[in-house]
Amino acid sequence: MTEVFPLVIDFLSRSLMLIGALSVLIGGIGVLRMPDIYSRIHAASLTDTMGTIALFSGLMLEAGFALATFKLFAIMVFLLLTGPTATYALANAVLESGSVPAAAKLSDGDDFKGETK
Amino acid sequence: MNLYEFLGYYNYWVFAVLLMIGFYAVIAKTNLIKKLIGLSIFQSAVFLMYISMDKVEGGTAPILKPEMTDLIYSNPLPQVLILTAIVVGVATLALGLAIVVRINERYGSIEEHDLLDAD
Amino acid sequence: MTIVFALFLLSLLVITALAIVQTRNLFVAVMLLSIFSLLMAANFFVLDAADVALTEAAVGAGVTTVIFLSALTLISGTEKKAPQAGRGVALIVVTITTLLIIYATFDKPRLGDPEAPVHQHVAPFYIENTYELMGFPNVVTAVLASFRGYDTLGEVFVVFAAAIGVLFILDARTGTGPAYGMPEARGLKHHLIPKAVGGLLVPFVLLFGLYVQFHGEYGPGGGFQAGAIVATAIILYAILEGEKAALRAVPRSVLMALVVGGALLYGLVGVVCMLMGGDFLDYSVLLPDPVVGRQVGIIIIEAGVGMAVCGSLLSIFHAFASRRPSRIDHESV
Amino acid sequence: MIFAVVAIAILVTMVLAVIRALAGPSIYDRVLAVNMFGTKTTLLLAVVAFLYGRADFLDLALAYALINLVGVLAVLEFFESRVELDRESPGD
Repeated sequence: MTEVFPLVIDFLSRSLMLIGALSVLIGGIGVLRMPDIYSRIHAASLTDTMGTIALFSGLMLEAGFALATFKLFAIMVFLLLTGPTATYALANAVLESGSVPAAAKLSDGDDFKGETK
Repeated sequence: MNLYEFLGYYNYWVFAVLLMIGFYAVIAKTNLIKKLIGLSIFQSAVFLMYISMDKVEGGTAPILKPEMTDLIYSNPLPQVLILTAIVVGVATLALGLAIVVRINERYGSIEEHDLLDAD
Repeated sequence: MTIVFALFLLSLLVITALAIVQTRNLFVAVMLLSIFSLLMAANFFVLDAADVALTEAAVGAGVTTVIFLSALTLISGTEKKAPQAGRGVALIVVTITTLLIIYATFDKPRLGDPEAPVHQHVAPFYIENTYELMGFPNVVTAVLASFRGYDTLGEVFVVFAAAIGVLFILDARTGTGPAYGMPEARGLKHHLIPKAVGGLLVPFVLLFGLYVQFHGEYGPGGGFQAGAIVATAIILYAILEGEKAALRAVPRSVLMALVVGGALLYGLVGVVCMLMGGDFLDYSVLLPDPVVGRQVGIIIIEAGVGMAVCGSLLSIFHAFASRRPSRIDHESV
Repeated sequence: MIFAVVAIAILVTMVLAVIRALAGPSIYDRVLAVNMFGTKTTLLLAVVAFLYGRADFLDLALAYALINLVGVLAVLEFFESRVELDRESPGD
């Protein structure tokens, strides 16, 4: 049991870090490839949250119980607070500037109908 | 000269290119803010050269770990020079911006040729 | 691994710099400049300069962008089309000089060469003796505050002089001049979520600033970084609640006291050292135990540096941000 | 090894974000790219701290996590004040 435990932790932290790296990469591709600003914000913010949680959990498992773990946790919490706030403020500013989401143009009976970019 | 040694000069090439990009903005752009931005790129290039010089192969940042005796540390001296220069750089940049703001209030433009025409 | 980082980060640096120079929209240029600063900080960190990276992070991410933006509020945001004359000559000059400098770099020792002349002079002395003389591990802080204390004193006075210069040029000493009547409090009043989260963040940024100030002997940090971080916290407060609230929290008189007091504190420590029989800025005479004396001296002058930098950056920010854009009639000039 | 892989993934994402920042097209795309670039720098600094075996340098990533919001909020406030100014002096 005592020999298996570090191996399990190691495997867990590595797979978490890989998941984090993968979602970060997917977010980057999404920001580059998505057609309009709203879907780009969507791609960036979702993968940011997922990538941050996975990557920092992996790093925390790797660091063990130390001061570094506390710092990693603090960084994670602050990133999770500020990231969505920044994207919210940005999306709000885009909406106020009068740009219309592509999805809203397709559905009918919407408030946005009739306004075009 | 193998590839690794060749790439060891990459930092200095980037320094040269950045330096000259900043210099180009200073001499060829007529907008005063753009000149200031060029100046700060120029400054950053110098920072990059100093910090490139401090690196020692296989070294680590010069914050000592007395319990580990076999560590190599990078050179602290260029770091000290650049650390203070960054803060001084922002302060002097603000001084330049203040002068540009006053020029804009007096002449209504920050384009070099407009200013030369106005005088 | 350093080479891989360098290939990515430095190439991005060049691309970003080209885009900054090329764009006509000054606002876009300022935003790209903040990416440039992030890349620079990552580069510094990869090249083992943790303290410098922290300084670039503290200054470049917040203060520089904000000062540029508040100056742009007072100025037109786009660059006019310039006459083409002289551009070709400039391009030729720049290209030739670039090639010459690149040719000259082959005389330099390559990156990371331990035999390079720069590593032979005083650096080994600093690294070997810091722990013995100062009793703390951060060599950068030791060199900054003690071995090269004169140099840092000079830098602090340059920051001080620049802040005073900005205040005089913009006529912002008291904030009551004709250009400084604020019609109403600005700020992100009606954005609930940024205001709530940002307000939550301000005390943590302040706390982190104090941590960086007083942990600077043991990890990356010190007065310069801490001053910039604390200034960023107040700037964040000003963005969220408006200039007036920030000036109520930290009035101009306090900022002036910080700037002058910080610079004076640094100089005074040097004078006290002389009065107690040592050289200027030789802290070992301050207390019976020379090592503890040096530590106390370094803590005091780092506090002075932090105060001066924080006060200067905030005075500069207020001088720009609370100024009213006065658009004079172009024809009457 | 794993840290190197993660670091390279983050570096590639930084390249993609810079491409978006340069391509635009709207100013908001650039703000998004800058914000994303800031987050990626935080992640990169945290991973590199582990890669170099100096986990005590996480302070840097912490600094970015705290300070990054300031830039984005300043940009958005700048937009607002700009709109107000244009309303005040429509002839400009």
